[in-house]
Amino acid sequence: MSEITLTPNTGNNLKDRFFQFASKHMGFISVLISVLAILLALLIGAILIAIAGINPWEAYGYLLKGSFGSRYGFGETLTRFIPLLFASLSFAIAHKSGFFNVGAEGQIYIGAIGALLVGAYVTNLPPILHITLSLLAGIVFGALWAGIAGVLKIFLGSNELINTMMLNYVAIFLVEYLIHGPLKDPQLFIYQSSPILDSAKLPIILPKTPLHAGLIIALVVTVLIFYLLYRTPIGYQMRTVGANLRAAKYAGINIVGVTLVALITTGGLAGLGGAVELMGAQFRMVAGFSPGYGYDGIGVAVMGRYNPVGIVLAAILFAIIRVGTGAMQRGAGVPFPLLSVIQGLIIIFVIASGYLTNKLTETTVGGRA
Amino acid sequence: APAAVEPTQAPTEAEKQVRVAVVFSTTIKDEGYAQAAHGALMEMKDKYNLDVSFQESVTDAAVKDVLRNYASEGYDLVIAHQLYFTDPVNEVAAEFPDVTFAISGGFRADHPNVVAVDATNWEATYLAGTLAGLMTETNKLGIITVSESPIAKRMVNSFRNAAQAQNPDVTVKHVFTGSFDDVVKGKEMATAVIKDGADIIFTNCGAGNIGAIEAAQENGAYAIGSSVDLSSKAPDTVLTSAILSPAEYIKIIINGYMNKDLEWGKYYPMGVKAGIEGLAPFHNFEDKIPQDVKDKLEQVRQDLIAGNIETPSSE
Amino acid sequence: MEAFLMGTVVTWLAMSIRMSIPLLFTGLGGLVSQKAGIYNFGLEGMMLCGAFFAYYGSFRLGSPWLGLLMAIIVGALLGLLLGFTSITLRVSQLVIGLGIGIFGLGLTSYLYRLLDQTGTEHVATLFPSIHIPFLSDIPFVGEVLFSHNFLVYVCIGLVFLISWFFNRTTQGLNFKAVGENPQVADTAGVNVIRYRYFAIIVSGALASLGGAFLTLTQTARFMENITAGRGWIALAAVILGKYNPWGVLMACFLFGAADAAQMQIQVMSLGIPYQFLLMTPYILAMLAMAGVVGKVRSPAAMGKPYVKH
Amino acid sequence: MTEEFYVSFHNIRKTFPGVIALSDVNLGVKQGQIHALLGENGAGKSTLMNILYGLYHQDSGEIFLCGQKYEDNTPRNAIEHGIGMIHQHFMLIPNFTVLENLILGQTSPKPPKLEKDYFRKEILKVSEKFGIKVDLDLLVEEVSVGMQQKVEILKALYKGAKLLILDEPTSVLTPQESQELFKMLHDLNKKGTTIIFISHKLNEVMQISNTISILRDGEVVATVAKGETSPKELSRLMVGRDVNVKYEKTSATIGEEVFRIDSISLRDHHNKDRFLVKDVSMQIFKGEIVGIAGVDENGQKELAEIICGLREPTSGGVYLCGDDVTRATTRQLIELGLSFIPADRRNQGLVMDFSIAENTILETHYQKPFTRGFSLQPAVINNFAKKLVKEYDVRTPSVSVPVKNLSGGNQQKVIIGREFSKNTRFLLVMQPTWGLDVGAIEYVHQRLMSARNSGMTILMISTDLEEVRKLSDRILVMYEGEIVGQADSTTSIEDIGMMMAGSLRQDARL
Ligand SMILES: Nc1ncnc2c1ncn2[C@@H]1O[C@H](COP(=O)(O)OP(=O)(O)OP(=O)(O)O)[C@@H](O)[C@H]1O
Ligand SMILES: Nc1ncnc2c1ncn2[C@@H]1O[C@H](COP(=O)(O)OP(=O)(O)OP(=O)(O)O)[C@@H](O)[C@H]1O
Ligand SMILES: [Mg+2]
Ligand SMILES: [Mg+2]
Repeated sequence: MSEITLTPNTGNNLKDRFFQFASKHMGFISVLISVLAILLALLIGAILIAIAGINPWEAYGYLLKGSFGSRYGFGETLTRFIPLLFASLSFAIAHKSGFFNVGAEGQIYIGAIGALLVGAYVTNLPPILHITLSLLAGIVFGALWAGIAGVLKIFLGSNELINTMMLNYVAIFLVEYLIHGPLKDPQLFIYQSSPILDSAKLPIILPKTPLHAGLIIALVVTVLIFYLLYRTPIGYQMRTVGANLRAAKYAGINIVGVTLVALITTGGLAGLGGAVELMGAQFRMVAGFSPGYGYDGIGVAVMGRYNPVGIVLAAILFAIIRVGTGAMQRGAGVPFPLLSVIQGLIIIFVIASGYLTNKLTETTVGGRA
Repeated sequence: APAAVEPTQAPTEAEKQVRVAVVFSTTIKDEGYAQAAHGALMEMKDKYNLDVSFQESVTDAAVKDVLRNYASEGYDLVIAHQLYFTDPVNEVAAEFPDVTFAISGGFRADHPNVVAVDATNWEATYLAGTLAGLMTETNKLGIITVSESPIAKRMVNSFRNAAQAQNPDVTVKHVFTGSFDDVVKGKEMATAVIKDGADIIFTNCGAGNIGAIEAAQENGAYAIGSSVDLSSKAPDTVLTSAILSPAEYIKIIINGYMNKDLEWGKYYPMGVKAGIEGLAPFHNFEDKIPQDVKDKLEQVRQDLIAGNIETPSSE
Repeated sequence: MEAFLMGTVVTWLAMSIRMSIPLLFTGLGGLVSQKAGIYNFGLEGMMLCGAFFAYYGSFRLGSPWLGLLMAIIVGALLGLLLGFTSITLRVSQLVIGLGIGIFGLGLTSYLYRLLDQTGTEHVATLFPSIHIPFLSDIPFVGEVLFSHNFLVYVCIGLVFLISWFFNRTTQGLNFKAVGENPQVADTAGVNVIRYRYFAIIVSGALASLGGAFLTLTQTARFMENITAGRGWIALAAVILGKYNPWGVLMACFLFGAADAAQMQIQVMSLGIPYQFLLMTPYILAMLAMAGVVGKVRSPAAMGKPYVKH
Repeated sequence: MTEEFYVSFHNIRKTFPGVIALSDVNLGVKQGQIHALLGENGAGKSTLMNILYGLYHQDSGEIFLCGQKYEDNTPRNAIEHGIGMIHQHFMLIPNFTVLENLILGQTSPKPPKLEKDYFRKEILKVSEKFGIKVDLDLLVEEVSVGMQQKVEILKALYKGAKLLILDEPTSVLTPQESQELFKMLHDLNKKGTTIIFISHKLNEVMQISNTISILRDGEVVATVAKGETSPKELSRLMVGRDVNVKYEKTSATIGEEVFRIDSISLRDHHNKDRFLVKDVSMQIFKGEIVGIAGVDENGQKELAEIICGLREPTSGGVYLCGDDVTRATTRQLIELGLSFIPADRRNQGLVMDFSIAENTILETHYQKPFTRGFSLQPAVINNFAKKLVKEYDVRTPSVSVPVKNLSGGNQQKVIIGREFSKNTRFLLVMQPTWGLDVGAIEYVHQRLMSARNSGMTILMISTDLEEVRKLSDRILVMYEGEIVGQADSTTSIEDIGMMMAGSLRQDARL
């Protein structure tokens, strides 16, 4: 059998050189392609903005300036980036383990509740300890919440897509109930939880911006997660179960055990995301605590192709969109709905552009090496 | 800081413009609270030739950042139009002592550069309750809100007290839609209450108001709108609306700022007396509503102004 | 008491049906695309666009029929978009679906604002509820079953039609084969790509109809995000219904009935915290999943694009 | 020159991402022939036929059908031109009934209605005519592989095939079934059907075909008339070197008992009074190969799964080196020294998306030296994989290549290497050479023999009777979940075949 790497059978060696270059720098190229896709989406957006009677370049000026052109905007963007990163990690690790978790949103809420209970009601602890315990509480609560769907899947074979989705709604109403009743701040006349104590707050790491130590936690966790997946036996087992359940069984891997670990991780990550958001940014629980971070996380994970660098880049993109579009309305008065239109276009174009990346990967590095 | 350039105005003029920013928690097309305020903002813009900016659908997660941005982008007056933004505004205001803040619909002003203007939220409702109590034939009334809030609770109590003051046999059902956007839920919820016997629905559930009014229309019941005059939605169904004039808060704040006749650092609960609360005109019902009812209403109004009616609890 | 119960039950059932139908239209849309092996995560966005364009057509052109037509066309176009990206470009159906959701929300809200600049009232013409002589007048049954809008009966008709299509026609058989194993279908001479495009376009149109139902029969006005997440519930209903039209019908009715029930219970004001009442439909769905539904076997080629060399 | 041929290929080239499957194929098949296509794994046999059938499309080159240029090759078109193909991997939908599978893609007499009864009649006519009996109302997942193949053939004939392509049809059949198939093919051929027969089993090819073409590395290296060639020549043409197909077997040096099964049974949880495995007992000693012959779906799968701890028997016991392992988990068994080469390498033996290196540690990844403390040791793993690839001569540029990109033979080598390089006390092998070519088969067989000679204890389950007879010291025949007979390499093929078919029970002979 012919074990040759295929170079496209056109004599054109310029093309060949391109393919050779491509096969070496696939990562770079895929990023490049995505960037072009984004530009295309922005171009269409520009036309719409112009139709709305606003100067697109000015508008986009605010997009950049608002998201990282100014010190504050920079900090703000990175602050939004944190929960997005956690949510996407949560989806990614579940995906790798063959589990479809669309429940990050709910797990974020419940995780935050966990952190709140420790952060607001456990008193006089030294900050280090208090913060650690609150974070742990977030992880545990998130894991337990995901665990409901997991146990139902493992023991009753219920479809986790539905259960995680349903649990989102339940979580949000549950939290609303809690802050109306048991966890309501007695000091306040409106329905909010009590704030967490100062000893449980994450420190600001970029003065004069909201950027808090959650960023460091998020980045460290990202590294840990991918280390877990690709450098530890349990991670190996998770990926095996995700990639080929039968083979995993024949190899003597304990499916139930591994799936449980996967669940705890996926739920724990989202829960940790909620805890960090609470302890670093919002400090008290309110009804609209997470503006859809959990759902954005799915997009981030897929767009980032489930690899650490990709996910980080995609999360930054989503954060920029969230923050920058706000600046576009403030500065240039771009109608709010147009911002969603542009966001939608960017997502659709970037994902669609994945086609080119795939094709290129196939024709260069892909196939039988 | 960059000015949001008005194509119509020469930049030189833009320099002198007072810059006002407003933060909304929903979109400005909510057929009520935010929409009215946005309208007022545009009115003020023309009146004082302001340089105006606003941001919609600002989440609790982001509101502080938005406020800080406005403050640091050199806006003179930053207004947050939402009860739940009270704390964030007070927190941010402390960081920007030389920027002026206002909470429209807020309930606390902790700093000299903050003012909180709100309707009592119950006086107009009290009038609505009086009318409902007098008009109901089934002695069953319904009140629909999105979710439970202290405001909502106080309104419900106010509505009930008022109705029962006129007619002790009246019972009031309070139900929730759980969604600001869901017109159909509002409609079905109202239908349920009406089928249960209620003949007048007081609706205060965001976009759901429209649905609730349609439900009343289709089932031959009456509706009382809230916050803005909703009569135009169904002139022969909407008896009146309990005006909380969110528009007025914005006007009071901006006028007060421009004419320096509003004292900052204070909380202004304003009601019937201040003329920002009350019932909308009866429109088509002008002649259908008996004179004695109108007299009763007027008398209650006087009591409210005189402060003879104690504030209902928010529990 | 008797009468009161009767009343409540009737109201509840009638309401349940009204609440279920938008879900059912959209759910059937989800079913059709998934039977052919394509996830349609764009249901919410398509539904929302359906709601707006139905409203717009009815309001601008003065006829609900034209509104209905517009909704169907727009839905089909969105289906085509999802089809092109997932069938031809073979990229993530999941995220494109999410993208369509965000895009749809923005687009409809924006157009609505353009429409709304004049403060004047703009009310769409609704389809009237039908009144079938005799039938509609039967106590109980009459109000529950025969007091509805004709679209309700169209929707039920679609359930019959679709299950007939899948079980009693050759095309239906080929269709299922495409979702089970496209290569087998291909070797049998079935044009996989054509079937899948057909599926996703129909899916878009049906999802859009779900939205149209809201603005052509339930409320005469459009509101930003009027679908309020119904598309996602519909998606859940497809799986809950085990990819079977009648199952989907049951699942949608479960959601509708549960929602209607919690409303009725609120009216009875039993003092249960309303948040718990609001979460009942979702908890019921999970219980149903764990209890009666059990293990769901989804079409084997679900979500897998067909690569032909 | 195209006129004389029924089908002819001219300069066909086909590439897949990174692979040249067919570089330049020229081939002609005459009307009324049984034309065999012979070639190693990955030679391009299936690809060439898939192109003719329209499942793939060639990059360049032309096809002529009955002298006409045959363009736009799609399956539908192929069917209309009377081309039928039985694919290497059956093209049936498991959760459809046989009937539905046959109807698929047909146009109904009264569209759009699905006229099942009409089709049933039509199909029965055809199955009468060609004498192919199948139960139309069973789900495909419920019928045996042999039956599934009959369904495939019936499907092709029903669709009016004048040219019938069979891609490795006998790999799943008993000798008897194979003989029946050949008879059937001869009849069809008499009735005027041209047949293309793909295989890499020389004796079959010699038996059935009248012309033989050999593919190697995506090219036709020769086309010979059967009369003018020999198995030896064919294998040389095929592999490109001499292959010694036969070699003498040293008699086993039997040691102590290593593995024992005491009358285990497994009840079908779908049908309580049916047994998938029924009262099976056996005892295997150090240094011998025991072979289990039998047609597929006669309980071998379940038996193997019980031995591997994937299932618990309803009754009976399993013992490894004296320990009762009836309820042991798979991992425990592996740690006790069980090695297993599963039947379905793509789904059970390997993780297709993983690299070769990752696949070499599937069962041992958590043990030293692959894991130290918390973390895997990539360097160690890679070296191990490199060594293994070298020792078992896996043809690959590097160990980081995903195994899905390896040819079947090389995939099997990865598994064998992995299982042999553990410290094994008992080796369970299923279908060790399924779908492999002579070269690979020879290699695998030698590996098994040398393992056995160096004292390994082996239980081999295979549907390839030749293989069983060639390697086993003792043969057990399994039929409907029971051991129906004992045999050894001296027992005649016919007898064993009859046991496999259930028509002869050994006790009947005694
Ligand atoms: N769909 C595909 N994608 C990528 N490569 C393929 C595909 N199908 C076949 N190949 C490659 O093309 C070459 C020829 O494959 P083919 O299946 O035709 O060989 P074969 O002669 O049928 O082998 P076997 O005897 O194992 O069936 C092999 O290298 C195979 O890996
Ligand atoms: N006692 C038993 N325990 C487990 N599996 C058994 C048992 N008896 C028979 N089996 C067989 O094991 C195989 C796999 O079992 P299972 O029932 O999970 O597959 P299945 O029948 O395809 O499942 P499904 O009913 O979902 O299609 C089937 O062929 C089944 O007949
Ligand atoms: Mg082949
Ligand atoms: Mg089965």
